[in-house]
Order: sequence, then structure tokens, then C-alpha cells
Amino acid sequence: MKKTLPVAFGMLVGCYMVAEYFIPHHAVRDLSAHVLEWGGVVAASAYVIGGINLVQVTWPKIRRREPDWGFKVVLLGSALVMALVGLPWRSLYGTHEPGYLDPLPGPDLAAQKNNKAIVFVDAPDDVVLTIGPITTSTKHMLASCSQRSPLPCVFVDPGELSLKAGRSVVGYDTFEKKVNLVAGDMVTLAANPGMRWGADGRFRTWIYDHVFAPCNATMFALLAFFVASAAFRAFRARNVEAALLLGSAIIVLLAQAPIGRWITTSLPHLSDWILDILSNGSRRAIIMGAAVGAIATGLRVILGIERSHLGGDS
Amino acid sequence: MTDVATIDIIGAWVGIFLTMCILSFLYGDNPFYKLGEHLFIGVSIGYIVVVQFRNNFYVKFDRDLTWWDLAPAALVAMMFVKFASKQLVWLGRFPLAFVIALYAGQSITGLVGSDLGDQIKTASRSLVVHKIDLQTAGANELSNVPGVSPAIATKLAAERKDHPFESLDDALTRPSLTDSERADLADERGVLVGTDARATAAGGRNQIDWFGVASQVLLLIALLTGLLYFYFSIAHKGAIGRVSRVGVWILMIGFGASFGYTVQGRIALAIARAQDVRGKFMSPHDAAQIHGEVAAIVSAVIIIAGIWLFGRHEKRHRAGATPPAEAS
Amino acid sequence: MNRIVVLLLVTCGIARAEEIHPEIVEQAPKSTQWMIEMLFDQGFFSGRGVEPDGRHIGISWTREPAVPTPVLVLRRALPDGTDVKGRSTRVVDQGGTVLVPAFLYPSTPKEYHSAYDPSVNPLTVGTKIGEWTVVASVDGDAPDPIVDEVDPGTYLYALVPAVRGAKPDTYVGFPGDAVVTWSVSPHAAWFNRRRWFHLALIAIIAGSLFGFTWLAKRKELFVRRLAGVDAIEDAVGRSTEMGRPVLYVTGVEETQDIQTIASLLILGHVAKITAEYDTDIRVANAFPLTMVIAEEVVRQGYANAGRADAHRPENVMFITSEQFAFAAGVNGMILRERPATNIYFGRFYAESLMLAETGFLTGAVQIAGTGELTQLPFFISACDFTLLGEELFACSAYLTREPNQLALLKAGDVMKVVIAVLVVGFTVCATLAANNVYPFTRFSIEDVLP
Amino acid sequence: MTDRVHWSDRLQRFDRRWIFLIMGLAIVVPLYLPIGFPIKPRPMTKAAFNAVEELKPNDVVLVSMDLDPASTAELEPYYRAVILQLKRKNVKLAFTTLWYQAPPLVERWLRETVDVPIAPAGTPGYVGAPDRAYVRNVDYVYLGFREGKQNIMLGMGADLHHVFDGKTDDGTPLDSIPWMKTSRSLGDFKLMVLVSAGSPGAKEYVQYVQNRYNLRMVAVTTAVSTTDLAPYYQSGQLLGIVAGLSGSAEYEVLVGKPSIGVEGADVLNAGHGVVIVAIVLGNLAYFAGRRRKRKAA
Repeated sequence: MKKTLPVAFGMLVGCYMVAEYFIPHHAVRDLSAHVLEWGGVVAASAYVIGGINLVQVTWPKIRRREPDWGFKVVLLGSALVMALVGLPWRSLYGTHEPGYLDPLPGPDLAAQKNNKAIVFVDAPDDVVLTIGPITTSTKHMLASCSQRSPLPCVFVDPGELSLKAGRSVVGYDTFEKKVNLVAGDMVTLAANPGMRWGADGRFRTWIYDHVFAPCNATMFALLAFFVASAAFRAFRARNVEAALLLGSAIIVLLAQAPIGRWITTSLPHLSDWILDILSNGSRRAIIMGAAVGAIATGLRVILGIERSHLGGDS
Repeated sequence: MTDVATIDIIGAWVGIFLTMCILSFLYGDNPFYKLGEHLFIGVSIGYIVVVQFRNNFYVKFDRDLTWWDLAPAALVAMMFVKFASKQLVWLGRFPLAFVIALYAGQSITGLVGSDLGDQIKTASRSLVVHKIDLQTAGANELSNVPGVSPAIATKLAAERKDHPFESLDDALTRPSLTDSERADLADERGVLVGTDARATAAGGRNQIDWFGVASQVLLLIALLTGLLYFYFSIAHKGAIGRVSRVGVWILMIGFGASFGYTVQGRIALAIARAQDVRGKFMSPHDAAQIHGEVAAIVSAVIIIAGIWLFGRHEKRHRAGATPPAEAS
Repeated sequence: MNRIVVLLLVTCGIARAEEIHPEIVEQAPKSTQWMIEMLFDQGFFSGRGVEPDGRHIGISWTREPAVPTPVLVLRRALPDGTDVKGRSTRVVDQGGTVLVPAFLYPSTPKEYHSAYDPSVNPLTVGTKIGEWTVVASVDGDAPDPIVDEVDPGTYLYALVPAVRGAKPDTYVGFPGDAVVTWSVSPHAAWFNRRRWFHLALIAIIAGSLFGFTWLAKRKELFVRRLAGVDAIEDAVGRSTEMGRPVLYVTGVEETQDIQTIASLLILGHVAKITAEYDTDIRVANAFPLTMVIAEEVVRQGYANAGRADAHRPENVMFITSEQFAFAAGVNGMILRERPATNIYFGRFYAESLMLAETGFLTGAVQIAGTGELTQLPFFISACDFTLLGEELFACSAYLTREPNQLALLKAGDVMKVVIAVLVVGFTVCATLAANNVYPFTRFSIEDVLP
Repeated sequence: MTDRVHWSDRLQRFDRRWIFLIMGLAIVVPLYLPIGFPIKPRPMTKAAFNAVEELKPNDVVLVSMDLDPASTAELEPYYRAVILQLKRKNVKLAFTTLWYQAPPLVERWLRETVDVPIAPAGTPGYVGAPDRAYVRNVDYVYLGFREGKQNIMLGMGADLHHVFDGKTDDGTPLDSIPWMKTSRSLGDFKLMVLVSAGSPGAKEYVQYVQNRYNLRMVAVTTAVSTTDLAPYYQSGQLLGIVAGLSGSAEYEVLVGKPSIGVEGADVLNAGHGVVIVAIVLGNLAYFAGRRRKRKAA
């Protein structure tokens, strides 16, 4: 009972998944979509168990002050932080306007005379401003254009003007507006785009860019060195097989680097040939063999022959 | 042109420091590597958990629920039963049975289509290989001729319209080709796998590429011997043994090739790290503000000094301590 | 005298030239002969790329004499099962450029409707005008079918010759008559015959699975030994002597990968062995779901060995799903816990070399098995034993020499013979066909694997 | 056995960290002192290039960015080159990713390569038409990430809008974008550019959807997966493959904007040299050692 029911259930699901491939009927298609979604949900919920397991494994080490317990703290801590900054906090306590436009009264005669309008900017100097064609920040602006306002500013041509204020890095709001200015008009662009939280938020992106990405890439890059040492240690022509492995490896190695073509133009051809013919031939054999094995394994599962994972001792 | 925020300059330095921490694994297991390792693992977990929940619950169930949704709910519930009750643990087998059967069934049909069907289809092609006829070939086919770039292909197509090619030499030295293009084409000449083997300017009657034919035969042999090697029902003795040995040889050549390719990839990674530290992937303006090289040197010094100090510290504390494990 | 001939070819799946139903309609301004082909599935082959799921209709046409003018394809639904014959129709008044209500609202001719001026209102695909929906707009004829996705039901199509305006999707004129097709109602197929051979392949494997299971109960089956598999038990024994744990890595791919599943199945048997030897087994998982299953599997392994009490759940660990963070974590375990045996079964990517090299450093016995071809060279070079591709799937069968398990290998071998025969056979056919040797020109792999 | 250690033994037993050091130098030094070998595209790369060249303006192309920061090394040069090519072809772009590690990376790359022109008129060392800045949700959309790997592929093959809940990543309804409204499933895309670092990626796309909906696909892949994908190129299921860093460098040359890829490919020479030397040394030591043992015995 406790064993046969799950097995039967599995057989049902498995056989359906196989049949589904051969039945183009739309009703079946729709059902399959559902079933596949369930799989995703189950897999995702497992992360809760994963988290529990993580604590189960690391917490005792910390409590018992085992060697390296400090690093376990780092592990749990960074996990917690990264998870928390991933939450959209801002949406929890409401958002604020990234900026606003404030037209100043009266034309500025000087500007009017040489047919210009003025945009004053009230923003921190790390805000990237796109005023019409120019992209700049308050640091690189004129100190003053008119006695009307002490704010840094730029002269612009009359007509429709698109204003954009954001920050150079991801994770901030952007303020965007179009205004229509005539010569002599003055407008103040006040902008201080707020920081976003959550998936595309500032913190998460920062940690991703400066902790996750470098570690990830460097871990991977270690392989460049391991490959060298593996080559030194393991690629020794002990027998025919090893010798062949070595030979083709060296040929492809040379051909892969630009130097290969420099040595002889037929080297890349040779390596391509090895790849297309010899490599593909044997590779195809493995692909097919593995596919057969995989299908047989799959069949044994869905036909209920293999049931060790469900407590049935097969 | 705007400046990089201070926090991001710091970030860049942190990134470079962590890069060095992990590289220090090459010297041996040490506190700096452990720091990088645990930080990395922790961050990755925190990252994934959010992603998983966002995409499987927040996004998917951002709609009014239906009766269908009871099914996954039930499965999930059963998965958690083991925390609640001891004698109901067996319920946990249902979600297990579900996912395993689901994915097993799915891969059966996925594999039978692509890895069996299509591979069989591809494998059973005619052994006869005809040369590419520069006179009639289409643009794509043309650019499969060694050394023929898309640009050259279009030129050839134009050339042959005006006056047909008499020979390969004629075709590959037409006036509209630039000298560098001619040089490229000249490099690719060759009777086995080069232009002469792969292409013809004869027009009309299609010539056979004999080396191509031989290769196709070899391809077939490689496949069959390979299959034989994986044939379990007979011992590899005598004739069978010798043939399957050939299979192994070809297998090994294949592995060698893929090793060669892999090396390229791996070294590329290290190169990219170096380029990254130099700020190659960002605008020169930003790179100038970050001084990646300086950061790298500073971090390297800190780490080397640190490892040395820790080493001494270890020794003083427990005499006869084992030196950091060499990792290679 | 002006005539327009509407030749409709409603196919049962694939086009069959002999099933042409000619239909002649009188009075039309210009003599154009439409050859229209409607493709939808009726439980037979899916024709020319039209999915046989009852939700796709393919329509293609050629005109005699050939006319390059764009054609606007419109669709409207009919009450189910209505049977309407193809005919030509007017879409504009004489010399007019606006689509007339009579065409737009055929079902309610009495009521008032306004005309539609496509020269100002663009007709993008999907727009509804009157009862019609714009399906496509093609320049010239469409020899390859336009595939239209619809809900199950009965539909009617109108092919309207048009003249494009300056702005995209606008039309300034409609020369000649439009054609309204026969009504079509696609039926969903219950079997996709294009895949019959795939089914056959699966059937062969399943058949031989059962066949050999039956046979194995009667006579001893021969199966070549695999060094890698025999090594597992010895390695476990060695760890027992050294009093160090066994590390089992289930790969870095999700549970849905068949290699992960295979790895989990093998884990059951390995856990049984370790339980018998009373050795710790540490299982490192990259995905929590895999971890959940692995824990259950290990518990069963211990139970099958009759030592359920010895099972420690915290020995089955979830490290992290991030490939290289996972590699870093496992590296750490290998360096600091120093297991005497490392078993890597499942799908591995770049981290294979990382793990294998670190394991080599600690002097552990390493057994790897994966179907991931690109990683095999590294496992081979750095591990003591490596199971190549299929051997991974064979492994669980070896570990328990029970009849139904061996049947798996036998079934695999049968399949390999079938593959070899197919490949050789069709290669010969193709080669002979390439040299126009009759009758081989008539066979092709396409027949079995379209 | 003699007392003083024979050179072959020393060579066999010497500390591998020296190899690491040499490899490190081989990678860093050439970055500052380039060698500069010519780079010539291979057919596979050219085929990929052609597939993109065949596109017409306003064709809709799906770019699937299935990668993580680790694999940018090999893929980023290609990505930048192909985006330039696509943009100057003036096609509509839809970006998506099946890797949960990717989204922040993709966001950044979109800002760096799509929102701004890569090669505005007068870019030094660039031959070819200049590209323009693409406008989000007008010229291109970012569909975002969905968990589910192969299932998502299958889903996109059947109904892309359903998979992404009819919204782009920033919540813009897909139906509000004319060209996206008409691109409802993978079949509606003229070409799929697979920036694929592993699994799920090009291989899975071919296995699960290519043969179902016979789609046009080109792939850039890490050098290591090349041998894995080559059969699919032969069988015509992939229209072209760009293999790793050297492939990316070749692609940069084809597109006419040599950059990081070409620089990196140049450094490969030294790196490969080190590996080959390592192999040769290893074998020398091995054989010398063996001969000595034979003598001793």
C-alpha cells in the first residue's frame, strides 16, 4: 500500500508524459502545460527544505565552535543579506517621485536676446542628466546663467526639449519629461532619483556585480591553471590510446590559437577535420548509446520496474 | 561623461580583492580562499532563493487561483509532511514519484526525437560528396568554401554573372577581389581539405570530392566501432576485441579534440579575468577612475602577507602542523 | 466573357492533387484563376508544417495568370459545422476604395453598418474589421502555407487582392474580386503520425526490456563486466579501512535531467553498500529537490541493508545551485573532510576538472560517470575509473545483478543493433540513390523520420 | 636507486604551483606586449554571420542569453559584435534568458550595448554602417527570465506570450508593441541567436523545440561545448556555431569591429603554448623515468 500507491501514481504520470508527445490534441497540450508547471512549483518549494537543511548542517558547527565556524557565520550571513536585499522594500513603504519640473516666472532677457532658454538643475552631482542632446552632470555645468537662480544650469535651444535624470548605475529610478520652451524661458529641473530595492535594486545589483560575478568568474578561471597541471600530469603517452588522445589534443590546441594558422594554414583544416569526422563519429556513438541507456532507464522508472527510490527494493 | 560613484569604485576594488582571494587557492587552501568561498556560496544561495520564489510563486500565481492549483499545493504539502509526522513520512513519496516520473517521461520523448531520431537521420547520409560548384552555388554554399567570406561570396556571384569561371585559379583571382582577399583564398588552397578538394569551377557536371567520400566512410566506421565498444553482450576478445579497440582509439582522438577545445575555453576565462581587472570591459573613462591594476597589486600583497602570517601563527600554535594543502 | 475559377483543395493533411473540387462562379470583372489550398488536420499526417492539434489552419494559393499584387487574408468564424462553398465576392463598390458593409458584415446585411477605410486606418495583423479578422498580408502569392492559429471551430477565409498605401499596413485600393474559401473546421488529431518511428523505437526498447526480463528468469544472461562498477565496492571497503567517509556528488544538473535521475538510482545501491560496510556516506547536491530525493533514496538504501537506524539525514547536503559556488563548496569538503572515495555520477560541466583535480590531490579513489561528453576527457585523465555515457545508466543494473536489471543492458544492445542496421541500410540506400540507382531512389530516411 | 634524485624524478615530482605561475605570466604578459597574429574566420563562424546577414529590416529576432558571469569571457565579444550587426541590420530584438544567474548581467549589457550605439559614425578602427541607439519596448524588448529550462523552451514554442504572462520584464504589455503582438511563438521569429554558455542552452533548444517547430538558429557557445554541438551544425539544425573566444574574435573580424575578442585570442597563443610545453615536459619526464627504471631493473 505505502509502496504500491506512489509507484502506481508515478507510472500514471510517466506514461502520460510519454503519450503526450505523440498526441497533438490541444486538450492534451493544455493539460501538459499544467503538469509541467506543477513540477516547477515542487522544485521551487524544495528550496525551503534546502534552507532548513543548510541550517541543520551549519548551525551545529557554529554552536560547537568547530574549526572554520567563523566562515560558516559568513556563509549564513551573506545568504541572509542577499535574500533580504532581494525583497522589494520600497513597495512596502511606498515610492517617492524621482524628480519634478519647476518653471520660473518671467523671461530672462539676456537669454532671450541670444535666443536661448535656460534649464537650472537642482540635483546631486552623481545624477546623470540628459538635457536634449547633451548628457552631463551638475559638476560639468555652468555655475550661473542668470541672477534669478544660483543653481548650476545650461543654455538650450528653444523648442521641444526632452529631460532625463537618472544615475549611471542600475538600481535607481529615472525621471523623464518633455517640455516645450521658447526663448528666454527658465525652468528648474529638480531630480534625486531614489534607490530601488528588489530584484533590480541597487544593493542586489551591487553585490551581484562586485561579489557574485567576480567570484563566479574567478572560480571558473581557476580551470585555466588546472588544465595546465592536468596536461602535465595526466596526458602521458602510456599506451596507444593515451598517445592518440595526446596527439589530437595538441593538434587542436595549436589550431585553436591564431598561431596555428601562422604555422601552417592546413592545421585548422586538420583540426576541423578531426572534429567533424573522427570526433563526431565516436561522439555520435556515445550520444546514441547514452540516449538508449537513458530511455531504458526512464522506461524502467515509468513502468515501475525501478522502484528503489520509492522504498520498493528493486 | 560622468564619474563613477565612490561606492562603485569601492565595489570594483572589493571585486578585485575577492578575485585574488580565490586565485590564492592555487597556492593552497588558506583563510582568504575560505572567505571568498563561503561568501560566494552564501551570496549565491541568497540570490537563488529570491529568484526561485519570484518566478515560481510571485509570477506564476499572480492570477486568480483555479481548482488546478490544488494539485501542486497537495504535492508540496506531502513533501513537508516529514517535518510534521513520523508515520505519514511515506506520503512524501508521492511528490518524489511525481517529479521523477514526470522528468523521466519527458526525457524519454525528448531524447528519442533528438538524440536517436535526428542522429540516425544525420548519420545515414549518402557517402558521395560532391564539390561545391562556384559556378552554380548559392551565397551560403559559396561561403562554406574555405577562405570565402560573405563579402567574397557576393563578389564571386557578381563576377560569374558577367563571364563564367574557367578554372579555380580564374575564379579566385578575379579583379574585383582585393589583394588581401586573394591572399586569404590562396592560403586555403589544398587538395585534401582545401579549396581544390572542396570546390570546382567546372560548372554543369558535378565532380566528386574523394577525400570527402573517404571521410564519410571513416565517419561511418567511427560510429559503428563506437557502438560496438558499448555493446555489453559480448566479451571484447579476438576479432571483436580488435575492432572495438579501433572504436576506443577513435573515441580517444575525439576526446583529445574536445580537450583541445576546452583548453581554449579555460584559458579564455583567465584572460577575461585579467582584462576585467584592467577594465577592458568598461569605458576607458571609468577604467581610469578605478585603477584596477593598482587594486590587484595591493590585494595580492595583502593576501601574500596574510598567508605568511597565518602560516607562522599556525606553526607557533600547534607544532608539527601540516602546511596548507597544495591544490593542484 | 469574364470568369473566375475557384479551385479549392481541402486536404486531408498532406496535399493530394487528385482531390481537387472545381467550382465555377460567374460574373467577375477580371479573369484570375485562384488555386487555393487549405491545410488542416483530420487525424492524418500534419501537412506542410501545419500542426495537427486542431488549432492550426494553413492556407496557400497561386493565381493564374500570376499577379504580384499584395493579398490581404481575412478570417471569420461560422457557426460550427456550417458548410459554405467557395465563391468570389465584391469588397468595394465599383471604383471605390473603402471596404463595404455588405462584405464586412455578411451575417447581418439588413442592419446599418459603416464602411471601413483602410487607406487611413491601418490593418495590422490581428485587427478586427466587421466580422473579419486580419490573418496576414502577403505580397504576391503564398506557395508555402500561411499558418493561422485558431480556436477549434468552423472558419471561412477571404483572400482580398489589395494595393498598399504609403503608410505601413494601409491599403488604397482593391483591384479585382476577392475570393471567399470553403468553410473549414480543423479537427484535432489523436496521434501525430510524423512521430510513429519514435514510438517504434521506444516500443523496441520497452519490448526487449520485458522480453529479457522474462528470459533472464529462465537462463543466465552474459554481460561484460565494467571495471568502474566493480571498483565501487572495493573503494567503499577501502574507505572503511581508512575510517574516512565516502563522498557522492549527484551532479550539477536539476532533477529533471535523466542523468541526475540515474545518479539518484545508483545512489540507492551505493548507500546500501556503505550501510553494509558501516561507512559514512556524504551526498553533495546542487539542487534542493535532488537533495530531498537523495535523502529518501539513502534512507531506503540503509533500510534495504537492514540498518535504517544508522542513517543520518544531515549527511545528505544541499550546497547551492550555483555551479561554481557548488564546485567551491565540494572542493572545500574534499580538502577538509578528506573523503577516501569520491564518486561523481550525473551530469557535470566545467567543474569536473576542478573536483577531480582536488580529489586527486587528497589521494582519494575517484570514480566518475557522466554522459556529458565534453567532460569525459578530464574525468578520464584525473579519476581512477570513469563510466562513459551509457555505462552510467548501466551502472545501477550492474550493482544489483537481478534479471530485470540486466534486461536493461540487453535491451540497450538490441537497440544498438537496430541503430547500426538502420544507419548502414539507409546509408547504402542514400549512396545508391545519389547515383540514381533504381529502385533505391525511392527509399529515403525521410520516409521513417520526416 | 642512486642517492641524488634523477632529473626525470624531480621533473615528475616538482611542485605544480610553478606551472600555475608560468601560466599566470603567460596570460598577463601578452596583454601588455601583444603578439598580433592574423585571425581568419572558419566556415562555422561565417555560416553564423551569414544567417544574420540574411535578415531584412524589421524582422523579429529572439536573442536568448543563457549564460552566467563566468562564461562572459568567451561569449561577450561575440555578443557585442552580433548586437552591432543586428542593430545595423535594423531588426527588432527580443531578449530573454533561461539562466537565473543572468538577469542583472543582461540588464547591464542592454544598457551598455542596446540602449546606446555601439559604433556611432566615426568610431576608430570600425568599418561598416554605424548603428543607432535602440529604444526599449519600441525597437527591442527584454522579456526577462523564467524558471523552468526546457519547459520554458517548450512553452515559448507553443505560446510565448503565455510564458511571459503577456508582459515584458518591466511590465509593458506585449500586445502594446505591434511587432511583439504578432510574434506569439518561437515560430514567428525570423532567427534565434543563442548566446549559450551551457545547459539549458543551444543544445536543449535544438533538442526540445528546433525539430518540433523547425526554427532558424545560430549559436555562440563556449569552446568546450563546440564538439557537442557540431553534429547539430552538420545536421543543419544549427545554421552556424561561433566557437569560444577564437570564434568570437573571428566574428568581430567579420563584423568589422575588432576589440576585446581579438585581443584575447592573441593571448591564447601564449596560454596554449604553456599547456603544450607542459604536456611535452610531462612526457619527457615519463619516458626518461621509464627508461631509467628499465635500466635499473
